[in-house]
Amino acid sequence: MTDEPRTLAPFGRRTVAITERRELGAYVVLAVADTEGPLPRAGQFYMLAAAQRWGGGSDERPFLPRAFSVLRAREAGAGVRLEFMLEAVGPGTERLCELAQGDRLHITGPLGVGFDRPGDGRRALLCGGGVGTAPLAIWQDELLARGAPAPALLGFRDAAHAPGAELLHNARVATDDGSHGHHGLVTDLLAEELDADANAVVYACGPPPMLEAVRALCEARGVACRLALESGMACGFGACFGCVVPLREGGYLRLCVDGPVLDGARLAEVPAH
Amino acid sequence: MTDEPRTLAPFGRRTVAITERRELGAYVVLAVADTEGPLPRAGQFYMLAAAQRWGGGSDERPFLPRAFSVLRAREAGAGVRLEFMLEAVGPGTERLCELAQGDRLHITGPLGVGFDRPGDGRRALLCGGGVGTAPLAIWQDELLARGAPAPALLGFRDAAHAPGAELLHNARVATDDGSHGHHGLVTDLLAEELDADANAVVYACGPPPMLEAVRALCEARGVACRLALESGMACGFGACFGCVVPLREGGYLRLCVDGPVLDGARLAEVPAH
Amino acid sequence: MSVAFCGLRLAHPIVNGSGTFDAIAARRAFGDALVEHFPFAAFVSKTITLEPRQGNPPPRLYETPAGLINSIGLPNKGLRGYLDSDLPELARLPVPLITNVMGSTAEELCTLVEALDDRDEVDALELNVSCPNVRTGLDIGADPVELAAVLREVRPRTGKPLIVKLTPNTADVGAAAQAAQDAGADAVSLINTLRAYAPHPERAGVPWLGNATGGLSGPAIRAVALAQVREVAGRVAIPVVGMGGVQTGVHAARMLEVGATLVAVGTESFRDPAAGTRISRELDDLFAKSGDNIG
Amino acid sequence: MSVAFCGLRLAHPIVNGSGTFDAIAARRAFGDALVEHFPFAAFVSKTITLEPRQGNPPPRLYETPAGLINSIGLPNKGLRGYLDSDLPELARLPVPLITNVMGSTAEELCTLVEALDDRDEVDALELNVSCPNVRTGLDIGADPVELAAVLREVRPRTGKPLIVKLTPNTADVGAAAQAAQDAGADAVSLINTLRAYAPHPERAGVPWLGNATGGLSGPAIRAVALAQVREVAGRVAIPVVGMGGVQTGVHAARMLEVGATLVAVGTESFRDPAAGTRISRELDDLFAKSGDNIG
Ligand SMILES: Cc1cc2nc3c(=O)[nH]c(=O)nc-3n(C[C@H](O)[C@H](O)[C@H](O)COP(=O)(O)OP(=O)(O)OC[C@H]3O[C@@H](n4cnc5c(N)ncnc54)[C@H](O)[C@@H]3O)c2cc1C
Ligand SMILES: Cc1cc2nc3c(=O)[nH]c(=O)nc-3n(C[C@H](O)[C@H](O)[C@H](O)COP(=O)(O)OP(=O)(O)OC[C@H]3O[C@@H](n4cnc5c(N)ncnc54)[C@H](O)[C@@H]3O)c2cc1C
Ligand SMILES: Cc1cc2nc3c(=O)[nH]c(=O)nc-3n(C[C@H](O)[C@H](O)[C@H](O)COP(=O)(O)O)c2cc1C
Ligand SMILES: Cc1cc2nc3c(=O)[nH]c(=O)nc-3n(C[C@H](O)[C@H](O)[C@H](O)COP(=O)(O)O)c2cc1C
Ligand code: FES
Ligand code: FES
Repeated sequence: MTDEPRTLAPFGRRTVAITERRELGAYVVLAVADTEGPLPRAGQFYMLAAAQRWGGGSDERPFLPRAFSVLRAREAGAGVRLEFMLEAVGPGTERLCELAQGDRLHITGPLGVGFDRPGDGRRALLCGGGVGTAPLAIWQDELLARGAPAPALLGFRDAAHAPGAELLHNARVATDDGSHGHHGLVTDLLAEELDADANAVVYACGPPPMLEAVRALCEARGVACRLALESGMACGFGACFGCVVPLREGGYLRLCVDGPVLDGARLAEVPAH
Repeated sequence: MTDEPRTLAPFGRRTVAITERRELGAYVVLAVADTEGPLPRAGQFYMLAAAQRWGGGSDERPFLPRAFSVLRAREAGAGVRLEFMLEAVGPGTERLCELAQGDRLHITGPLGVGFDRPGDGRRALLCGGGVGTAPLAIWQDELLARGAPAPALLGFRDAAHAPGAELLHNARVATDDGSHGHHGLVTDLLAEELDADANAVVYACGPPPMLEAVRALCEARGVACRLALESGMACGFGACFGCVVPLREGGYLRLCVDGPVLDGARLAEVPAH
Repeated sequence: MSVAFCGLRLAHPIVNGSGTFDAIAARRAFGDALVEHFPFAAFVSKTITLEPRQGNPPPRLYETPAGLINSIGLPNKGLRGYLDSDLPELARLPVPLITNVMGSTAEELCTLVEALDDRDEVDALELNVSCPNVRTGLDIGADPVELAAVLREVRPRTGKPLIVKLTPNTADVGAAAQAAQDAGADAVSLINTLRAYAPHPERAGVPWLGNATGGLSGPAIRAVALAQVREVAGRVAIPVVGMGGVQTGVHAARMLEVGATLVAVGTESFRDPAAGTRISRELDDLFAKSGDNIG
Repeated sequence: MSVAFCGLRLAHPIVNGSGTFDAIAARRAFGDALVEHFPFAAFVSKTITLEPRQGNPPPRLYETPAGLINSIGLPNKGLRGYLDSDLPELARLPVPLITNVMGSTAEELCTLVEALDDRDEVDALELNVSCPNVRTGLDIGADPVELAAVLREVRPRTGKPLIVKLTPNTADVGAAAQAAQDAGADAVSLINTLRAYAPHPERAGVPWLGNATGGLSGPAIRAVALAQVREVAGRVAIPVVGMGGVQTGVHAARMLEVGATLVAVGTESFRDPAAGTRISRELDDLFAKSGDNIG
């Protein structure tokens, strides 16, 4: 595939400085100045590690770098400004979330293959939640810049997380606890949207149960979907064979080189981890 | 020995806050508020570790706590204010030196046995250098408070380290590079002092070659000396049998429970590490 | 959460690893508080040999990523010194006493075991079989056949519970455990330290440790310990004392889950002298919180 | 700092550990820069088996203190797939090619070795003998006698250099190395991963890995690797490829100092894809700085 949405990464890891850190409810957004890397495609990711004290957290971790979807990217100064959206869920994200402006990160990327355009006159429908909001933000930027509509549906746990919705334009929000927007699942909103107009490609990213619900809904309605999945990764560039996801046709695929964005039709189910 | 200079430690490690951090040339002085511990004796030490991110430094270390002589101690507020003098020489001391006021430390101590008083009408003569200055400071405080004279001779590498001498009152200083005080070894000064009045007990702490020179000088002149030694320690309370020092009479002694202050006469030589 | 172990009743499942806690020295540092708040449910002595040993020349310690290499070399006062001066002091501890012994021949071990069998203060014996065979240079415990032969001689010499501390430096720790059980061991304990080398941090080609090689312990080896404990617990019916890198109640729970009856804490006590108390409390909290569904 | 190894001349002593770098996938991620700045002085393929394998069910990875447990399960296209589709691509790399193979019987290994012997693209072969013997369940490589028997069958099938990758899960790695040398191996490599267990981080008593157990790599095992490499290098005359937790030029220098001729980098490439280049440069700097007295 020569025209798959994959921008090649410079070989090796490089060290960049954090230029901005801001909090958005429970989330942290880090911006870095990447002077050596290219503009990434929406849906691609980077492997990140703090340049200092990557280790010594709970259970003497982290040790390996962690994968993060690019939230936003633009040319800035001599290079590219990259943004990432983080939630502290363990020793790696905790360390990254405590970093401040001026601290340095090791980054490798952009990696993997991102979102492809809807085509065939279909509209894009963005659906996600939690930190899965990140790849949808850069994708919405690109769609809007092309003049394409890019309605977004986002689900969050509660009021502490709902501010994540500010990262997209005009997102319809659902919260599990009803504190913001629709009280319930984001797939309720997706079903409504597809009821109204099913000639769409759904672009989704979020926790596995949400992605599985999206996949099942799209399958049931014969709607195309592209899912940006997660899995545990050690390397991010196909070296370790650790990040595999089982395919409907049998066998496995390495999410870091053949994903993280997959055609939902290739999966029998979105794996739980 | 019931009247050895050993104050017992509360059992277990406790967590204290750093109340002050200041730099003194190449050294860092940390003060902590120890609300649960007693006043230590001069020459005793504590095992210290940062409560956060103790690990993840160079070579994925530190892991074990590190031993530090108490530099100064006094009752303050509800507990005791302890001061330590640090030089960054590896991953453990680097981490401790980067801590700021408000950061927390795990501490265990006071540990080991400290300096005993000169007795027999002899005067105390303090001699040391580098971070070996620390136990001499608290010892000088105690001697001076008792109205005893406590002249001090200190050796440092260079101008960056010489400010360590400010921790003692009226110290005569020698530097290896001649940038401050006597150009040469602190044992040159010690020989002068003993020439003038040999009815003394020498209290010494410093790098092994300096301590060995002090020991040999005192042995040659039949002057009593008390050496505060260092050795690699894992536990600090006699559990690991790792910190042993060979004795003149044969066999080993655990520096953490039987030292760190030893009668120089017990050693054939101060070990290199 | 009291536990039955080889006929003993322990207040909780946390004990110390042999050679990682000297109750007598700790009392010198911490005073009676050590006895009043003794961190372990039983006290395991360091390894006692027939003759006194001074141990290896220093340096004896080397810090590794999340671990520690030691080459202490089993310093101890020898059997006589232990019986005469240590045992009376250790008997004052508020917990059962397990004495760990090592010998390079079956005869030596028999002498040690018989002498300890005579003493009421001793509640159980642990055999450290990581002693190199003088002929092969390999640990006695590495060869199941040799291990069983030694145990068949030693076993009849005592009626006290006999724990065999297996060596982890072997192809098939399960077979060694099986051999120990077949030869009459009441329990097995593992893992001892992994054979390791510490290069001098500043000088090329020179070993750091006085004895050149040593044994690796701490969190670095926890995953290896869990695999071996799991393997052994799946193989034998006798109780297993699991150890290796345990730092928290969660780690202890993992050891119990893979089949250990007791959990020993070694290196973590160096970081936190009261680690045994903390870990047993954390374990209690886990059980309280989730019943059988440990955190 | 070029190095002679089994008749090959390598630009520097740093190669990759088998299964820890997929040059074909890396080229998809990094493009031609990967080939232009190839980080290793030789490329070692992942383990190839006679038949294709999908590998183990996920999760396949578990992070430990300063280490990684993997249970990848040797996914590969099988011999045919490797010869037909991978080998032509790998031949475009600017460095010699070492193909790593594994078989559960001597016959399987012979078939693999003969097929690779036919191919000019392959400069050397590495035998992964950490494959469990179907009868005993133990690694073939754990028993020196069994290892020698297999090698005596395989050795005559190729004139290319034959490296035996020893298993570290054994009582006496020196004896295994000796057996390999006696049976005609041109070199030995070690250490492979240590057998390890990864508990589920949230659910009690449940294994995390799809395959329950896996192998531990990374800095956590470096001290064990140094001990085994030192032991082996002291025992055999053939060259040794040392690996296990190497992250820096200093670590590589330590491996060379204890007797390795080449140093392989595995897990560190996951943290830094160009680690091989960095480490070989750091090694150069060390040599430049201190002659033989490596930093
Ligand atoms: C392509 C991709 C894109 C991603 N994008 C984002 C993003 O934009 N923002 C964001 O916040 N996150 C993102 N993630 C997820 C992020 O990578 C993880 O949250 C992060 O790796 C967690 O690391 P941690 O150390 O904080 O937590 P961990 O302790 O690693 O825990 C995270 C999960 O890993 C598992 N786990 C627990 N312990 C272990 C262990 N010892 N070894 C292995 N697994 C363990 C458990 O399932 C746990 O819930 C992305 C992941 C991928 C693959
Ligand atoms: C009783 C006592 C009192 C002390 N008081 C003070 C004090 O007041 N102020 C002060 O600054 N320091 C003091 N020290 C010394 C201090 O404990 C050490 O400087 C500290 O432990 C160094 O730790 P690190 O991680 O910074 O360096 P390390 O990396 O531990 O290096 C320090 C030294 O340890 C050795 N070493 C290197 N690598 C390793 C390794 N992997 N494992 C084991 N050893 C290694 C080398 O000899 C090296 O020079 C005292 C020590 C003792 C025993
Ligand atoms: C400093 C030190 C000394 C040890 N001494 C002994 C010993 O005398 N006898 C013994 O059987 N095991 C000894 N061990 C092994 C421990 O009992 C334990 O098996 C090992 O350290 C693994 O546990 P840990 O990771 O919790 O330390 C020693 C370990 C250390 C670190
Ligand atoms: C993810 C992963 C996959 C591996 N696959 C193989 C393999 O296919 N064949 C093999 O011989 N060794 C394999 N190994 C072992 C490595 O080659 C190496 O021996 C080991 O990881 C120790 O080196 P390190 O600590 O630098 O990683 C693998 C290791 C890892 C981490
Ligand atoms: S993360 Fe290593 S192969 Fe995908
Ligand atoms: S430091 Fe452990 S016995 Fe002294």
